[in-house]
Amino acid sequence: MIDKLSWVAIYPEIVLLVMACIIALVDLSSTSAQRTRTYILTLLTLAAVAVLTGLAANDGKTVYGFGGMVVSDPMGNWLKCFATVALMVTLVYGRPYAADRDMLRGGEMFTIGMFALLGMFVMISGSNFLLIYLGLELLTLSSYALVALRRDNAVASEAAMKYFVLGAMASGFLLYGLSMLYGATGSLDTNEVFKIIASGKVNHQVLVFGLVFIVAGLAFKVGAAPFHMWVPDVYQGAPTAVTLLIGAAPELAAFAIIIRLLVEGLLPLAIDWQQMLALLAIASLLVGNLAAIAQTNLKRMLAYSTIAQMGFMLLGLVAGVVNGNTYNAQFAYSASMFYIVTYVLTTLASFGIILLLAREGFESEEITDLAGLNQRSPLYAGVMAIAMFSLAGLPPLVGFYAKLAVLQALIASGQALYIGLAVFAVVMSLIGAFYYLRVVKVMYFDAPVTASTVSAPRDVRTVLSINGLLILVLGIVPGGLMTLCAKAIVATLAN
Amino acid sequence: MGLLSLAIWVPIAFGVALLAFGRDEHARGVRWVALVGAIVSFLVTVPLYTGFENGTAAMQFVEKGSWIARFNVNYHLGVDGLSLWLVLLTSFITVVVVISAWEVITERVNQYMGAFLILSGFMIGVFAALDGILFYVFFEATLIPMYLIIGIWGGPNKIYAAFKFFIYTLLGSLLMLVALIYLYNKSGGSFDILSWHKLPLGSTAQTFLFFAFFAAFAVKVPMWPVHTWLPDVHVEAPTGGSAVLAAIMLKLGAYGFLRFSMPIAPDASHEWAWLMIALSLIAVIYVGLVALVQEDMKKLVAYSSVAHMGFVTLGFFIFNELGVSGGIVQMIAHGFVSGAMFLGIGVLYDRVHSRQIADYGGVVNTMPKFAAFALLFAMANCGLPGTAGFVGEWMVILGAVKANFWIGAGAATALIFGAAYTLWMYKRVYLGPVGNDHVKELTDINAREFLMLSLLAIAVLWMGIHPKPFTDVMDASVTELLRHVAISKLP
Amino acid sequence: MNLDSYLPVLLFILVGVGVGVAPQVIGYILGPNRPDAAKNAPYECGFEAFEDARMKFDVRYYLVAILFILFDLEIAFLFPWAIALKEIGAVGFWAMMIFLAILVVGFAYEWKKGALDWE
Amino acid sequence: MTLTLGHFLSLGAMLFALSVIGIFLNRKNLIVLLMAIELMLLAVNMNFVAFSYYLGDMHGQIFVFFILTVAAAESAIGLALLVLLFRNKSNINVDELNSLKG
Amino acid sequence: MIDAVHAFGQGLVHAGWWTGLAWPVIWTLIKIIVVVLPLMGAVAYLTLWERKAIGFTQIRIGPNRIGPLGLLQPIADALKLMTKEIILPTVANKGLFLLGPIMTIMPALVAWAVIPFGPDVALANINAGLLFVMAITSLEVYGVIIAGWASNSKYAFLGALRASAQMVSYEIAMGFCFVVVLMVSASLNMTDIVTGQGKGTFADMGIGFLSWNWLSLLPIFVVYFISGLAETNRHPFDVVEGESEIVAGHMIEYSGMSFAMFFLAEYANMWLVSILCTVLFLGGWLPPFEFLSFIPGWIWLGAKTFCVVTMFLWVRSTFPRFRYDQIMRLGWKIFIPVTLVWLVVVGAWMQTPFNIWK
Repeated sequence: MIDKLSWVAIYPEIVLLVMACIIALVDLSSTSAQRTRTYILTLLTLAAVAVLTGLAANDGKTVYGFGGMVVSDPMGNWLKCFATVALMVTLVYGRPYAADRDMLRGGEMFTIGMFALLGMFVMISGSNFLLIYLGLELLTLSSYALVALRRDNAVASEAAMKYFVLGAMASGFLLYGLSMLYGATGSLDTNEVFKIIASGKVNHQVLVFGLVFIVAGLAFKVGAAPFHMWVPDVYQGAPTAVTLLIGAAPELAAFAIIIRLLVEGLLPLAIDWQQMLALLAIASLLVGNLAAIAQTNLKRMLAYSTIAQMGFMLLGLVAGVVNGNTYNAQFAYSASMFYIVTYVLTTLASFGIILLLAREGFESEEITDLAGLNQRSPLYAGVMAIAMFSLAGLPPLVGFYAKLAVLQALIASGQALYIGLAVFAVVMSLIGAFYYLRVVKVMYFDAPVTASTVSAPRDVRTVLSINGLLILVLGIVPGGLMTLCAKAIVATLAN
Repeated sequence: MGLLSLAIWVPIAFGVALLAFGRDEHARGVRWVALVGAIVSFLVTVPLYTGFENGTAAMQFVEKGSWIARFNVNYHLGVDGLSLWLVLLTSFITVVVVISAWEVITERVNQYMGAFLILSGFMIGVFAALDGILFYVFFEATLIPMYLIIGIWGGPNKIYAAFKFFIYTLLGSLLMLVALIYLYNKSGGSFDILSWHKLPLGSTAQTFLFFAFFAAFAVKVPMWPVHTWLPDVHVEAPTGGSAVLAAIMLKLGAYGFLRFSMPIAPDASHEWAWLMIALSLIAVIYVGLVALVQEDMKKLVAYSSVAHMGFVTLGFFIFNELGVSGGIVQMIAHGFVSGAMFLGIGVLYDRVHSRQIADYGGVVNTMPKFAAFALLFAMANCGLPGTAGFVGEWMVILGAVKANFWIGAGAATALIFGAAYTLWMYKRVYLGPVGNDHVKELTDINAREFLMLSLLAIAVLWMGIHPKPFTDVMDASVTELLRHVAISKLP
Repeated sequence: MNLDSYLPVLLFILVGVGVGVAPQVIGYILGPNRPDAAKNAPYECGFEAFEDARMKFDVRYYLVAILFILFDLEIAFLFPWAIALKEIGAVGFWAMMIFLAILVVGFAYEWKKGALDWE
Repeated sequence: MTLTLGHFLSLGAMLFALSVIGIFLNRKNLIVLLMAIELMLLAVNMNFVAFSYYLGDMHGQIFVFFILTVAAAESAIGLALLVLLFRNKSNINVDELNSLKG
Repeated sequence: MIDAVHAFGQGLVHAGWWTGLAWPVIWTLIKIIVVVLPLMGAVAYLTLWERKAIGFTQIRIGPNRIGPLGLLQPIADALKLMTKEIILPTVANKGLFLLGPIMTIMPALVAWAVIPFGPDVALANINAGLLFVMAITSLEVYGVIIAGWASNSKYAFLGALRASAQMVSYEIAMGFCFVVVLMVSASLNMTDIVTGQGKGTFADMGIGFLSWNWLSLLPIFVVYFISGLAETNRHPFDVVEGESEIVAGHMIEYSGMSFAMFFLAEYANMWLVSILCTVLFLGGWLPPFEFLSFIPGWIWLGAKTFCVVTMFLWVRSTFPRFRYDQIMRLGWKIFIPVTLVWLVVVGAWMQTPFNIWK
């Protein structure tokens, strides 16, 4: 029995778990305010994990382990690799911020961050409802704790509470849906469920009933309207470093469970969930873009922008199955994957700037706090501008190709309805351009409030520059990443 | 690396280098580097002309390599008669713009110069791209530097102008994006513009495509009634920005009609030609009238740009050789002339910090050399024979008369309005006694400005007296285009 | 479902409640009932109570409650494992050892963090 | 009367609905909110156990175990947040959670 | 004889509703009463025995006035409590205030439902017996908390908090003890647990008491016993009612029979913990030596339980009271690690060839 477990499928998880435990204990003896030792250990671990997952992904093999409980496939491994790197970047950006706010008194930010990553890993590799649920909970529970990391901050604790209540409710919805599916199919294994549903012996209504709850739960998790209520509050209320932590890497995992549940498990129900996702996407694009315009708080604005971006991402998932035919699926899903990966990259840059500008006791959360950034530091203004233009979907930045891929998938379906959706999305992204431009406007056109230059530790500066550059470089040569996503999705669909 | 790649990437490389390493502390060095960059970029484009083979409609200097394999997007460049001169025009105007900014811009010089160089590379990319996505990328990318140029160095109302510019043009081009993707799927997974030309399309699809492209290009040209952003933007933009905007950016739209709308949707183009012609005529006549009543020099020139671009689109959509070549010639001529007009206004603005016509009068007394240049450009603007402006307008009007007398007649009235508003402005600004103290204290243009204006003057005169090199280059391409457009693509 | 063997449990619960209620009723009947304000005031060593008794209290009680919930759940996992241990053999044993190792890490962590210290 | 799957599912659905109502209608006390969340998970457990029994498949009951664990962890975090919130704001009224808006 | 009574009752009425529903209920009620009444008696006399035992420790004779050797003392106490006024404090939550004692006594009694008094003598021989005990005794905390909260008095409130924190802390250690026992017995059924202890090398040799769990699981046995003390809030862990600090803890506002309920519950719980201790570790009704097996099982059970409960009293009269922080430290930092370690040891032991619990 033991030899059938295929430990190889979970090597990265094991490394992560063991090191997270070790680092948690090592950190106990640390007294430094900067937690340098914990920080370096964490980064080394994450680097090792990133390499492990990257190698596995490059291998391109699909390995099932633990009786089909976990799957290690290229899509999952790439997403894990990206999530790990995203977490590394987050920690690099977030450390000075956290140190200034006394959030590093314990090393929790690092260890809980690692546990959150572990949760993402489990979500990504789970091919069983139980595992997916556990991963999700590990991630969200870690997130709740992280949001409340500033114990003396009323706003943060309020945000954490809201996040908790709505997040827990979302889990409940998801679970209820899963229980219905379990009842209808008698299995918790996504591949099994797929086969059973495809055999057509199952009561369709029960499945759809369960599906509604699952989609609602997932929508909560990715923050798609009308289940988006928590996103602005949490983005705004959480300490910015944590906002980045929960706003970047977890999106990759959220995408992964959408694929695992809806595609790997419930593809035969695509007709049903595509409609639901389409509605979610429309609502998200509307709510996100329109509400973002009215915001003065940068974090809140980015939260609404996230909602809108998620809407766009969901559009890619809508077009996978056309008239029961899956020829478009690989294009559609890889478009969404590309979208989410590039979105994370861009989010890292934009929040990186906010973190950088937030000095001790000064949060730099208002959009006006960016005024004249170009005069104070052309480099950082440039990075932020690149991020904003990329989010707006302007070439030659990577955000454009993401939108392009999604639109392509929609239009390739040939359905008038989907082409209409594409036009709608385009119009909405025009509105989106408006508020992103406003940020650029404030940075470049307005006079600075203070003349002080922006200083940053060398690691932050280096990573931030690379981050900005990557948005640009991937915008000039997006082919590699696109191919990677396509291959990953093809491998996943082949199973 | 081919010539076209060099033409695109050399200015961009210089621009990026300036952004990365330039500091205001050594602004002098930055300027020189920018100038060297612009000149090198121009020199790189010259062999395009000398090596260009007239008499064929085929793409030349073609470069092709896979770019995004996933979508079968290629890095596909090439020029033909339609685009060759626009490439040269772009690199030429960039040199002039760099010179024009020499002492005027003192803050964030590296960003200013860098933005223009990068912008120049992008625009050349638009003219040279033979791949739909490549075209779109360059087309859209031009927005970013232009937005920043207007917003940072613009006038008092710059933010409004920058947003208006951006949002207007973005809206149009996003619809074009949908059209491009539609074509991609329709053509079985190709973004190759030349193969799209051959793609049979139903009439609904053509209409849809035509209007999607129309949304993008009409805004950019700009055609009436979506031209309203142009005066606002011109007024607020810095001199160099206005010059580039008028001289080149507007041509992106016009060029798009030639490269996309007409060959890809020929039937729809024919079907909706009446609309295009009507809008063009409105631009020519109505906007000409509007120009007449402007108090602001820049606004006046801006409206005159709209009117002149009306000629261009008019020429295109009457579907004969004279009209189309005339339109192209008009594009290039307008590039030189409008650039020169805006730079001239810039010269005055730098000294007096006003663009109101009423604030001037009798400038000729204090700035005789400058007034001479200004007179030349004004003449060119109203299409006096012997200047660049004449050739294109004359060809278009001839073409229009050939197609329909009344259209030609309508277009011809534009000559009268053009002469009226330009010369009236000239009279009010330059002639007569010295208007006020400001004017009295004016100093004549210095060597730099002289150089800048004379470069443009040479171009204007050369094109007016000897337009043959321009028309020779494009003849074969235009013929081929018209032949192609005449054939229905309906399945 | 066969729930027969649980019938006594149910009845016993009823009886248990009855045993709780009956003596109190008897006490009411047999005992005197002469309330007065001083007698019915909450006990406060003879002082007037000057604030509500539902006051803030030490957060460590919460901590204990939270720790209890977590550890009790571990026990819930251990129960079925313990019963099946003889059947599941070495694999089952090692699986639970991994689980316990993680539990011990958490335990050590909170110990070192001082969550278990009362004073 | 015999108990059928339908009975259990109805009970589960009722509990679930109750908890959702509890979450949305309760405007006073956060603790009630936490309890509603727990109830929600228990409703799901009811479903799983019932299905598991009627399908003759153990996986559902294993799932329940894990849900219970997660519920415990969740309530632990929820309580911790509650304490934190109370310390920062001195009350736990749902209506008072309004400093984040926009 | 029992079967005869059962058959007689069943034959009283010849109808389906009687044999199917009413009689089983009545029969069960009879059995319950057979358990509860002696239990109440035992509780009553435990109070007397406690006073006597403490008296003996302190070299005095304890209650001796009422009845011979003071044997009627508990009855007098009961009568006195019954005629005392039940005070309802004005600021208390009335409903909860009355619910408190009920919630305290109920679990203390209900847990007896699954206790086996002999090989086949248990009210409900359910498979999840031990789990049921754990579940039902956990409810004990509710009684305490409800009483403390409802009283709306500071002493009561603090006492309730202390009591519940202490009870839950030791419940974990106790739970781990149960787990270890389960590992070796492989059943939650209490009867199985007892019979399991009757097997083994020593049992085959006729000295069964060495096969009982107390020896092989000695650390667990000790931890269980001490946790039992703490669970029942007995000395030396009785800071809950700590007379000198918070007077009587959560019971302070209660009087008369309401107070008696808490009192009864406490002693019923002592019996419960003792009998569980006997069942889990001391072989239940099994005789210690083979040759003594002619003595009925219930006598053995009773004797062992009596010994354990006497240890409670002995501890009370011997040890000084713990400070609260010491109590918590003992529970969290000593008992839990100890039980965890022993759990691992036993688990590993069972994997080796030296496994004695096959």
